[in-house]
Amino acid sequence: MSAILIIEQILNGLQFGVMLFLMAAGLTLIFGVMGLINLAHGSFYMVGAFAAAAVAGVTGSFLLALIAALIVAALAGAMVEMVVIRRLYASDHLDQVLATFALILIFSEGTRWIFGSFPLYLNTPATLSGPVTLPGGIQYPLYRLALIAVGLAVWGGLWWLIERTRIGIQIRAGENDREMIAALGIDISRLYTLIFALGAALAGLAGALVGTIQSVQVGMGEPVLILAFVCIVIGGIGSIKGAFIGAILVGLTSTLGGIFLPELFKVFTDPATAQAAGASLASMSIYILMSLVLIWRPTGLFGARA
Amino acid sequence: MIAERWLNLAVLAGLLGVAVWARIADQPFTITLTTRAVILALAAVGLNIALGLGGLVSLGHAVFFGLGGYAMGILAFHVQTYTPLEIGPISIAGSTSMPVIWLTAIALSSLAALGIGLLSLRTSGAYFIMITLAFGQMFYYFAISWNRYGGEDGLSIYVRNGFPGLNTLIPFQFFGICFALLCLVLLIGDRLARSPFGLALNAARQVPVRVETVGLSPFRLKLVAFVISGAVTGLAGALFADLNRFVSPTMFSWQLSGELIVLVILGGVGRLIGPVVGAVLFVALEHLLGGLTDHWHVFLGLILLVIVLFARGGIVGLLSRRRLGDG
Amino acid sequence: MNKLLTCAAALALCAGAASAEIKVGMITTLSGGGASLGIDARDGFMLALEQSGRDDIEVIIEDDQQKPDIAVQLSDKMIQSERVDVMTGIIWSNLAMAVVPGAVNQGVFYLSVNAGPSQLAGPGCHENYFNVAWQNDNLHEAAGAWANQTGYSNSFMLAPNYPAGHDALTGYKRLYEGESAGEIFTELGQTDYAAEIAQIRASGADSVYFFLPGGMGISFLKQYADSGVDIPVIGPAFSFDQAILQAVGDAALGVVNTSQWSKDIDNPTNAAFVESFEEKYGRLPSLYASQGFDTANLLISALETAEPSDADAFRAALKAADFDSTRGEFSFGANHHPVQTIYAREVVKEGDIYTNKIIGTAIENHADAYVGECSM
Amino acid sequence: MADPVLSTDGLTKRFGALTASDGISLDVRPGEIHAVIGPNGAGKSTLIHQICGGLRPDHGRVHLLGQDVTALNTAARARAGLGRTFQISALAMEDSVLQNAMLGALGRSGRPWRFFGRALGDADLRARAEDCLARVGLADHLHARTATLSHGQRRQLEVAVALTLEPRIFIMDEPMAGLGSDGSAKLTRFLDRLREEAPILLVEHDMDAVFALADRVSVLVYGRVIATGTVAEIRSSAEVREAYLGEEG
Repeated sequence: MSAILIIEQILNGLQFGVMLFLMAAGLTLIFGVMGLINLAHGSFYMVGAFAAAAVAGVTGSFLLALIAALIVAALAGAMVEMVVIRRLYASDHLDQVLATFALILIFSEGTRWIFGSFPLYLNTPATLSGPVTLPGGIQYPLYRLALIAVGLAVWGGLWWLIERTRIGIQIRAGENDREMIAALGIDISRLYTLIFALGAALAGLAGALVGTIQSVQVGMGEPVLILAFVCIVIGGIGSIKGAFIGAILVGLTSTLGGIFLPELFKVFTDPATAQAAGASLASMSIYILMSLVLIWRPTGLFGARA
Repeated sequence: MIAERWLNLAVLAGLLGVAVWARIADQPFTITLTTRAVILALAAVGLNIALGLGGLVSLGHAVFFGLGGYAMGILAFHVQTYTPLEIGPISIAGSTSMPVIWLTAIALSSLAALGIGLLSLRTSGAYFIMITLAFGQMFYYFAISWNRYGGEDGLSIYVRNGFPGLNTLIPFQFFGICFALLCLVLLIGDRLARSPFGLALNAARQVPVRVETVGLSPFRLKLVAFVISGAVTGLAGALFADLNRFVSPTMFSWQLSGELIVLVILGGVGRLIGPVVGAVLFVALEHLLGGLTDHWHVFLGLILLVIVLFARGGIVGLLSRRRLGDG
Repeated sequence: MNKLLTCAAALALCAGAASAEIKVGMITTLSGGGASLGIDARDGFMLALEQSGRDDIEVIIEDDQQKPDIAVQLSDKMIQSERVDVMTGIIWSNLAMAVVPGAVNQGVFYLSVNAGPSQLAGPGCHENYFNVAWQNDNLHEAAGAWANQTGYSNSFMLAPNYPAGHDALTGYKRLYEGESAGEIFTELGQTDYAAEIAQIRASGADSVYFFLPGGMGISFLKQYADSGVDIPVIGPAFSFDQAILQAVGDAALGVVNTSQWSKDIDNPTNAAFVESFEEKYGRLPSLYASQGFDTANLLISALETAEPSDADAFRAALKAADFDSTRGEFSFGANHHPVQTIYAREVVKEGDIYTNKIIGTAIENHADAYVGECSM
Repeated sequence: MADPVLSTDGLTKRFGALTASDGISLDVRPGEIHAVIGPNGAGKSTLIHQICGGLRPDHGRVHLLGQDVTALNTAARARAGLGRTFQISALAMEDSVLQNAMLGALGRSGRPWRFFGRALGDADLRARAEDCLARVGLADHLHARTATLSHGQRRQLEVAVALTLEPRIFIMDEPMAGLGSDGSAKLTRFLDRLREEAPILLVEHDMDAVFALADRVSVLVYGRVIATGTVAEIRSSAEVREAYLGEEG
């Protein structure tokens, strides 16, 4: 196994990780500030992807598609917050799980109703398609590099937003003490709607970006949602830093596990068995990682002590 | 206002009535549907022991449902293919006897619940929900890649397993078995809720710190509840597999875990008969709404939302005003 | 609902439904990610019935949502409540394994439009089970044979980690004589193949064989084209039907795939089928549509000789396969699976439509590998 | 002098830079009420948590009836004889008054692993629970839902649950909090008699009650015991006065 291959796989893991981060960031913000478990976050991922595919289909413009994904997902998020989620802040986790599960059913089946069952497809814009040669002779798809860049930029932007702006102060205050922000004279319900819409927009962006190289279909959000949950649970629910570290860890574990576990198993057993067993273990690896982290630290790497 | 006891009996009598009517009217498929509702009810009654009594929001109960299913699948598969099941040095022929399969299902799912509970109960709240979900995914992916037993394809069992003295292939007789088990488990669940253990568990859900200061361990109480809960759901899984004569990894899927929670909430959490009402309603909706529109999930979602937002006690809560926890 | 749907799908049949003598239960996938396969198979089947002009056949169509437990439920309903004579329609092997053994053991005839798991071809074969499409390994075996003909000697192989995926690579290797540059089992439902493509790039292979049905194949092909790796790709026809090709677009051009049917197979039945299908549904038929069409014609040909109530005669009539197939010659082997010729096709662009063109014969009069294990 | 029922030896607990308990050593002797007073933030709750097992001290030991219980968890300490009441009622609000008291009796019996038979049908447990409820004056409310009780009644129930445990020592965290003057006076009379059953470590803000009840008083300021003595000694201590005046001035 060459160094080039290993570096390429690490890039792949990073790219997967930062896209997970876009999902995880919203989830963790929503949990940190509002104390809400949102199973329907994957629906915004799907909504963003469908919005992008629809707009790209009409206009042919990738940029417009991305903007549409952001706007439509944010609007969907704001609407869902105002109609449903707002009534759940005081409820226990069980009600939240159930209500957001119901939202998944509505979003998924509703999207199927509108767009039909067959997947839609987006094309990478011409300027970003094809491979580039990196230092060291590594050939890597330009679009995936762009995804890594976008992910890191969003991370930086979120950091700036939370550490350096007025809204950030309000968000941090909200994480520490809900009554405090009310006491500060902040319109709390507007803040909540804003945060929810922001989280939804990030999920929608991820859906559009990833949908471009994969496919846009009903149900695409749930597998990513579960992975994003794993990220924030590993990182500690409520922590943006934790979500980022968790996402990168999950991205790398998932990508590298799929490559190296079968190789590792070949040391012990015949190639066919090693392939199958390695692949099986690889698909379980991130859940095993999560369980280990939780057994070691029941509130995640950067989570507040219970 | 209806006394809850009468409501419980009415629901069970209704189920039995539908099956008897279908038997007389020669509508075997209606019996099969009713059986499906009974089995799902059993699984949800199991979940309700953890969820309603213990306050444990498990998004991984499909693990036990699936284990029960695979207990049936694997035991019957070895008989069907005339290959002995070898566990280390022990070699057994498998089994097509329902009681043996049930005991195996209960044993396996209890054991899994013990292991998962020991690890998961260290966490609480959102973390508990997520770690149970993660265990569910682990089993799901394991089952998918376990090619010995069909992997993603699952296992097909051609003939329904047998029960001494009955012909289980006759839909009504199989219904009878499932219905009797449901009644038995409901009876046990009722006794459990009122027992000393139930009293302590009920308190451990509400104020764990109080339970500690009277010298009891909330962790152990919840662990035992989780194991009992897993065992019942496992039994339901074995029956479900026998109903379909088929098991597959979808029995481990997180959607199934979610649906089990839906059944419990639809009927009313913590109520004895709640999960049964929920399951009946779910199967009825599936077939009535499903008959009207392919997009019935949208309406199921809306109904769920309304229940969560406006009818916290579920259907049973609406029908019976008795507060939880009295007597 | 589903009876209504049936009427919508085949107006001609509804008028005669009251006098229907033969009941056919079709369980197929009409919703979810795999819906396009079921819809094509259904449309092909209904087209043949309509063209036959028979009004004594009632078809009950139900959607299995690609879920085995739903399929079993529907099958119970069709056998117990509707009392169907013949069942058909299942696309996926795991659903077939859940439904078919139970159905045929209850005396129903089952005609498979697509799924052909090895168990049902080998030790689990049954006198009432007929497969009109293929045994699952057929196209993979043909791909291996084609790789030999083309002179490939170092293939990289890729399939999802589930039974059909394992069968695919086994099938490919059964006839392929070259070396293996690497084998990967990916996660089922995986959508990102960056890691696998990197391995392909580093492997030094001279060809890539992949079996990734449905959306998985689309994602793979698009990402493969974007990665700049230019090792030639072969696959079975599953990833190259009409619907998928339009989605993949340019990324699929030039890829070789193996299929027992193609719209340019030169015989009058096929030409008429392609034309009438396009006219009725406004799209090109896929191989699933051809399989549905052939299945219905097989059924009609048997009904002309015998009634299902006379099981032995009806079985013999089916076995004779006395109908004009879109594939030309058609006959069943001892295990009731087709013995057929499989072609190599290349993806081309005709106007704005991406489609397949036959470039050669991969394997002729090929029977499956399991026929010896069947005791019929 | 009799051996102390409970003693702490140099309990120290730090949260980051804050030293919440700073070498606290005190004891409770048979038959006495030992009150702990101190301004807000003095570390009274932290002390109780360490005694009852909710927090592990960084240094120091806790002894109960001569046994070192520092390594035991809350439940084990309860079984060893600690009976605690909470500052903010920790009761099963959905359950009846009787069920709450039965929970204590069940804990005392040490036999929760009975899955059949009605808990309320267990004559021994029920007799003990009803007896303790009667002693605190809740005999007429056995079947009331706890959530419907008044604040004062909840405090009574807190005490009743502790009574069912028949503890060797009571740890009471501000039992007077939120009671009116009537209620305080009643509870004061009750605790005065209770000390004959088991000694009481009483953490309390209500100075009238403390001065009426306590045999000894310890004053906690910034995590440290600055004085321990009789009520008279504490009243006249310049140091205590300074601490309180400094706090309040």
